Amino acid sequence: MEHARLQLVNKLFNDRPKSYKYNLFQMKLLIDRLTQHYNLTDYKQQRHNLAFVTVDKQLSPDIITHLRDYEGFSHFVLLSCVDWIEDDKLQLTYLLNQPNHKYEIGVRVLIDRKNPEMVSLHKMWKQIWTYQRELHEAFGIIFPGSPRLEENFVLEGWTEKPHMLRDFDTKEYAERTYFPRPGRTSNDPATYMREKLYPNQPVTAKTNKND
Amino acid sequence: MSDLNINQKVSEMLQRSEANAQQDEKTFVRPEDELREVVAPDGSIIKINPLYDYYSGERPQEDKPKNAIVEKFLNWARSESIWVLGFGTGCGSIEIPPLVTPRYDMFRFGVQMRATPRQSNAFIISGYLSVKTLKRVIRSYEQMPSPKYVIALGSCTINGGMYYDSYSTINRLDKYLPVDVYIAGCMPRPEALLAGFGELKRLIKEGKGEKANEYARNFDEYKANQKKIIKDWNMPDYNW
Amino acid sequence: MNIKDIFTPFTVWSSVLKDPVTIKNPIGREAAPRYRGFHYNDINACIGCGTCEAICENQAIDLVPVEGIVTKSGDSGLRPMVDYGRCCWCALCVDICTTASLRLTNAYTWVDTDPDNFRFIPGVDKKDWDEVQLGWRKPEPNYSFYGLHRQHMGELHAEDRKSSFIEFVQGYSKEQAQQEADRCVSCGICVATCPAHMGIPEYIKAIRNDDMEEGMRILYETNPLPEICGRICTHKCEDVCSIGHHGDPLSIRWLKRYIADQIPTDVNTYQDILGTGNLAKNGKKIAIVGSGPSGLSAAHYLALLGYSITVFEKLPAAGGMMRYGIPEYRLPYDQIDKDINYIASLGVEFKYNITVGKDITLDQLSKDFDAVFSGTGLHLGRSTRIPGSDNENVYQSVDLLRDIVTGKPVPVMPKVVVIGGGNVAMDITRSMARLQMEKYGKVDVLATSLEDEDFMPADREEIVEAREEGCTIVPGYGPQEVVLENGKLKGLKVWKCLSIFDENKAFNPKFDSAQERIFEADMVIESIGQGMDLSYLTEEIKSKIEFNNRGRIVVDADYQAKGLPWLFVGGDIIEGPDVIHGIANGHRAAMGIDRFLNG
Amino acid sequence: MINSFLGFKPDRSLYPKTNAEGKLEIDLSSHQYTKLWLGPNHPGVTGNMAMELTLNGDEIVEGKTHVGYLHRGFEKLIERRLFVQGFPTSIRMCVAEPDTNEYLIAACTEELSGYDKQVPEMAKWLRMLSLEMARLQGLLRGVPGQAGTFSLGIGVQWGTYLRDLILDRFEELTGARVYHMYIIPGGVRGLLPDGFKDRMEDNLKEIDQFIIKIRKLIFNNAVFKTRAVGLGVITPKMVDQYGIVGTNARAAGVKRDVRKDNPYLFYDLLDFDPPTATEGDVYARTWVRWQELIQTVDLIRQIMAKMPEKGEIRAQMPNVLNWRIPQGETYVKLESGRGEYGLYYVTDGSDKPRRVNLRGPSYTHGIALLEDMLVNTNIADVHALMVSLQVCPPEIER
Amino acid sequence: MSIYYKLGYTLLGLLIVLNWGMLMSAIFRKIVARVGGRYGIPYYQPWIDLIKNLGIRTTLSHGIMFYLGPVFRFTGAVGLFLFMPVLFGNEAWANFSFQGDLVLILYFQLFGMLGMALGAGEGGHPHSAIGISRGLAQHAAIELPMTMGIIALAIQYQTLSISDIVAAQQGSVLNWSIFTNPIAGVTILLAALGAMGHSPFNLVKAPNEIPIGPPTEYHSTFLGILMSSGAILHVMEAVLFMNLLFGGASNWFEMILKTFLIYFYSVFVGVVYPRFRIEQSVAWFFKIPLLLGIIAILMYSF
Repeated sequence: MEHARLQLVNKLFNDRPKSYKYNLFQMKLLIDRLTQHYNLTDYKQQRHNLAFVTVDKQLSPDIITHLRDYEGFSHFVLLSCVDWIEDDKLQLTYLLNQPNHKYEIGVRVLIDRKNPEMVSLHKMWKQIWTYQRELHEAFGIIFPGSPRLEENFVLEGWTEKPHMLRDFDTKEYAERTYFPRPGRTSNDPATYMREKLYPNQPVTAKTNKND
Repeated sequence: MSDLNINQKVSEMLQRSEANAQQDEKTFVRPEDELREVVAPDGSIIKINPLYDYYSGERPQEDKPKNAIVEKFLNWARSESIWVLGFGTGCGSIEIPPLVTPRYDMFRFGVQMRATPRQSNAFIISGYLSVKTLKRVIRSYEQMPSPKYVIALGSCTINGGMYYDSYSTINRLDKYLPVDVYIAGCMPRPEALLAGFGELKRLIKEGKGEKANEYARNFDEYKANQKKIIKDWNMPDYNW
Repeated sequence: MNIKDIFTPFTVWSSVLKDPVTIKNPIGREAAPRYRGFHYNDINACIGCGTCEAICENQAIDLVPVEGIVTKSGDSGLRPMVDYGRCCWCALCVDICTTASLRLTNAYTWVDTDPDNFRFIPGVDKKDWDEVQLGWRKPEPNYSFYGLHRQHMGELHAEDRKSSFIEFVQGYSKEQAQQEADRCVSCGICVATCPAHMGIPEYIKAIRNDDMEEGMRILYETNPLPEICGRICTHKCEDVCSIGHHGDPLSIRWLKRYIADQIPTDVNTYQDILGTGNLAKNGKKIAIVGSGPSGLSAAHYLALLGYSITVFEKLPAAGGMMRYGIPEYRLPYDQIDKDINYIASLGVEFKYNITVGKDITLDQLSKDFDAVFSGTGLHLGRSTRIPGSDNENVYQSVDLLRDIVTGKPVPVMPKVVVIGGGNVAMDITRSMARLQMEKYGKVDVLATSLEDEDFMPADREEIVEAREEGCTIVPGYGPQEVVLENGKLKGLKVWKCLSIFDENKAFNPKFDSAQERIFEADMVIESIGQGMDLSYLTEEIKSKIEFNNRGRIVVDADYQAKGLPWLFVGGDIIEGPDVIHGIANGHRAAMGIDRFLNG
Repeated sequence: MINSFLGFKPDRSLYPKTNAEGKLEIDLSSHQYTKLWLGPNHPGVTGNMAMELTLNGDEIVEGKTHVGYLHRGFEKLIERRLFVQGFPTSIRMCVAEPDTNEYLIAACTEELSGYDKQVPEMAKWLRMLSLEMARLQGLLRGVPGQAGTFSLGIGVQWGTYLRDLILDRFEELTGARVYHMYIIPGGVRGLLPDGFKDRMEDNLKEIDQFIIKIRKLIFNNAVFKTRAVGLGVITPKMVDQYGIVGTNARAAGVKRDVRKDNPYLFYDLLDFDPPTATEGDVYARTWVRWQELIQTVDLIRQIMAKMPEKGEIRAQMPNVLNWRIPQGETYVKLESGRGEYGLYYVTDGSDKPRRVNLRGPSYTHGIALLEDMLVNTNIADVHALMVSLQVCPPEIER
Repeated sequence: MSIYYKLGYTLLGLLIVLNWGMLMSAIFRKIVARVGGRYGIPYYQPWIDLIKNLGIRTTLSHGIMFYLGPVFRFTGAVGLFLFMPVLFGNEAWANFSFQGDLVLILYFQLFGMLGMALGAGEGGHPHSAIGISRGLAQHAAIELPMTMGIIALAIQYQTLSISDIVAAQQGSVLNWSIFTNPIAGVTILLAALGAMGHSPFNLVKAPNEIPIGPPTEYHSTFLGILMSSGAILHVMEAVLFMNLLFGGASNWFEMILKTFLIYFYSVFVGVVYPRFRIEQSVAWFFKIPLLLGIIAILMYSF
């Protein structure tokens, strides 16, 4: 029993590298081909079957169309957005899957956070308008021409700023709106112990008054 | 119909909608709920105000129990025949199917599921309520005939549960609806739910299942709370 | 559509004759043994550390005071209160519970009509499931949310270290320090236990963030002697460390040392980091008697507040017991200098070789200065006063240790017996071992203490390391007589000690004379505690201030002597003896002086 | 059927015209159309979702799905929680198979922090066991549930009972019935209890009998065939157009299974071949799921036979309260009962994630695909369609 | 027998039928529960439900027809009872049956449905409207083959009186119409599947699609009336088929047994099949039972 199990595990670790290498090789070829045509930055091989690249906003529809039509990335997995509030950017991630070689590529597009607008790809895949509708509600990104963009997606009568932006504080909003049950107080063990054990001592240290 | 009449109607409609707008500035009305005129097959024009034409305009009234002995008998019947509205409002509703299937079989205890609020007596709020659902829950609850009971499942209904800081879910159910029984758990097991039904039966038999009257009594307070968080209150106040 | 499709479905009717599979009495059916039901807390084991509160993603747990549970060292007196309007029964609180007191029973039925009832203190508020034993418990050690094992600190091998006075503990590398710091759960139980209330979780966090300058600033908020403290502190914090209940306590002392070690030995760097480059003076003058930890601490904080400080030290260098009482292998002199140089760089004036009471009187100081802080410490050895203890070969450990530092010739004999089980006894034991090694090439030192091994006041690792270095430690014996033969010291007669304290908790040891042993020795060193030398106080001063029944000066919370407003007293003569109490006293006295002078 | 039987062509004269933009011109006041809301208060709709239907007679001319009734803002909430705190929160994203969420959070955090190689072998087997058990309990509801949408309730009764037995096993293994919170970053939270395998085997034997019974009841049922065959056809061409995954794609003849394509855990050590069909209608989807039920039972047996008796269950990880993950992003996916289920995870070097985005199969199945499939179907078939696509609303709105 | 006695017997009979109907529905719900492996409701549950519904405090109406709907339905059920001989050979239990009551009975079957249609339409709920339109369509499809079968029997026995048809079947089991005229019998039995309101022909009340069809808006006392009229209807429809095909009943025990078995037949089928869509069920009725009905009529017409 134990022996058989060990054999299985050995088989796993002997066989797996083959597919790893195959995938890695295919991805390397792909990136080589892409770099001939387009300017890719921040290329990162996250896993043997997953890589991320950053592309220019203007070029991104071209690249995604190219990937779909010539590289076989026919399965659209995900459109997501990350708020890099420190850099004042929104990162759109288009994740595409190549069903034959079984690997994925994430195309990152950085757009301006103050004026978030992106070309709508709803004609390329039939489900994209859903993502775009959600991102419009959650991040306030405008996709001109995307169907039903202005319709409510998950929220109703929302009057605050888009809820997934980093500077929307959900806890503060919840406390302001939904009144948590009152009567709860907690104590920090360190301060509480000091107050109990040394009631007369000054709590904080004083430093130079001139500072 | 002359132009004068139409102008008059339009100005009336405008006045009405302005009056509505002044009542509550936050109210916004969906296109299909707006005042409109419909041409009937015979050519006459029918004026429709969907929000006020389709619903009753009466405040809810308290239905006080009248004859003590009769009421006691009826309470017994009510406790032994609890019809639950089949409205899965949250994740706790995943534990309802085990209850109506062989393992737990709540039919034995006189508890049955019902598809329409008009025929239901008990409302299971199965956990968290997003504001969007709360709006529907209020309507369903108000459509239920009195006496009616609310069973609240899990932490989320008591104090927000794990969604205490969510912008989308309410924290305390008792602010918006009167709750009869709370069951602790996230989510409560079917056994705990059955125990909750047991407790509800006991309450009804003791004549304490009168939360529907409490709702009617404190109607203004509940409505104020509900309106505070439901931003697009595009429904009438009374849904009976 | 074929005919089979019409008739096959009717086979389901075969189940109509079978018994239903329904559970007959579902209400209250017992859940699985590992089920995560309602909380129970063993309140006697709980220390109120609050890690459950920290890990709870729902903020379902509050720490609240509980009647009948007193706050004491290592127990905050708080207990978790659970809000079942928040809980999601994930049991992360159980998995991380440092004392394994919190658990979930497998009870799960709680129906109530009042939503406010779902808030309770497990273990305190009586619930039906308190007696239930099954349920989710803290898993076994190979699954832990924090590192259970302490990072081992590199140190010299016993054979190497016993032959010299070089510091044998090597300090943490960056990886080690960060991994050790990672184990901290930031509960803060240690903070109140530390006499100086150092911001321990904060500076450990600074290590995790690899921000040594921030760490340094946190250290200096409460402790101006981090290098020294990082080496020789008695680390009461580690004794109460919450993760020490299951696993090794955090090496808080070594982490403190790590921070201090990372900053270069350069007062300018220190001043840059701490922002003390140019301190404004307020023109008031303070005299500080004694440059021990309390004196230095007071000097530091007063200097920060702009006072002009003069420190009077009767010995040729500053540091007090830190320099003259602790052997170099534990606390190298350059590290003492590092801390003291920085304090000196703040404008503190040190006057060495001036004995207050002899070279200058306290009254004079009170006239020359606005206030006086006295931290003169315990520098008098205490004798056992057993027969023969007046022999010339019976020494006091304090004197010997001081002589080792000042470079005076120290008598070293082939067989040494040390009386005492405290840290000082271990210091002299191990110092003598090194001196013997130097002189004779072998170690023969024996230390004996009244207390049993488990109750010896010395730090655990001191005892272990002393043994590693070849010293013999015989706990549980009380010295009765120094055996003399022709006036020459032959050995020490001891009896087995049965109990140390009597019913009234007063010191009154009882011995069993039947279990008698004689330790052969050429030299006996007494190390049973030290006494204070208050001879510098004139009778006039003594009449104004008050003494308590242990002979210590009575002070208020600001360490201001009762009856003499200008005199502040701190250090070992008030509390201790250890370095961290001294530092704390000095700090608080400094604040007191500031309040006294500036209102 | 009546039309084909009597030889009539459907009368499309009353149908709305499409305008130049390809949208339907529906004038509600023309008395030709009815607006009907199915849900959210509707016992037939799985989860809590609404469908806004425009009807012409019994036939739907336009369908819109409305989600958000179960929206809790998980993705926002997880951004406020430590990595370890994220896992009890995240698993509630989908109540049908919560273990998949646990695994995804664990796998993402492990991969980004570099601990994925250190997860002990035993933990991986146990993860696989709990994932397959989750798939099994989902299928036990899903397969008879499809007949339940046509009001064949007996199969649902049996299936839910057997699912309850699996939940009992879950309870033993993980300590909870539905939200197991078992797969934790670094490993799992407990070993198999004593005698677990025997009890599991007993349950599996019962499920074996159930599988045969359900074939006789559902797949050899004349009325079920009448209803399900030819309903809601997915063609292979639609699979990529709509991003269809899982059993829905496999029933259309497109063999995609993450367990085979990108093996995770030890799935490449198991002997299985995902079932497929070619018709792509409701019947084929149910049939594929039924075969998957057989396969899952077999997989659980294989896992229990191949897993070691005991071992370490969790890697030594950093203190959960201080755990920081360097900046990075990843997408981890697995094959849930409903199809490819993935998590896009972005970290920024702090102790909390920067962005978490769940890509559930229902996101495309439940909105874009369902809305297009609703057109020209009968209202009686609406929620049969919805169930056959395995739409789980909480995973759409999260 | 004086009219007063007659009225007394009728009221008593109505009470028996009502209670038997409620008990029968409880028994069948328990049997179905057993197939699913559970216990199901207690036997007394329908009575408690009825009392509960009568004790509901809120009664709100959507208009006069909303009131009248349940009343019509109840009238239909009572009418079925009034003109149906429940027991054969007993004047007291023959109720008000007369020559030609067969036609009236067929009319009363439709009467309840029409009442519901009016009431449900007034209720204003789209589910009611959809349900009732489906119900009427399906009812028409059921009525056609059933009428064919009944006409075939009427032609066979040359009478429109139920009592006469029952009388003609006495003597031996083999005299029952189901054996003497099997094609008409099968036609009626297949149509009965639809009339009894079980799967696969219960799309009208489908809780999964249009919860729960016509009675969606009905509550409290209205629902109580609907429940009791449903109980009576179920028994009386079984009694009709018993009288037409299975030789009637000569005592209460026989009647209970036969109605139980007839009702069991529809449940037996209903448990194992899902439901048809409305156009599928209409097509089905127009296909098999209608053809059989035509054959049955043709057989006796020539």
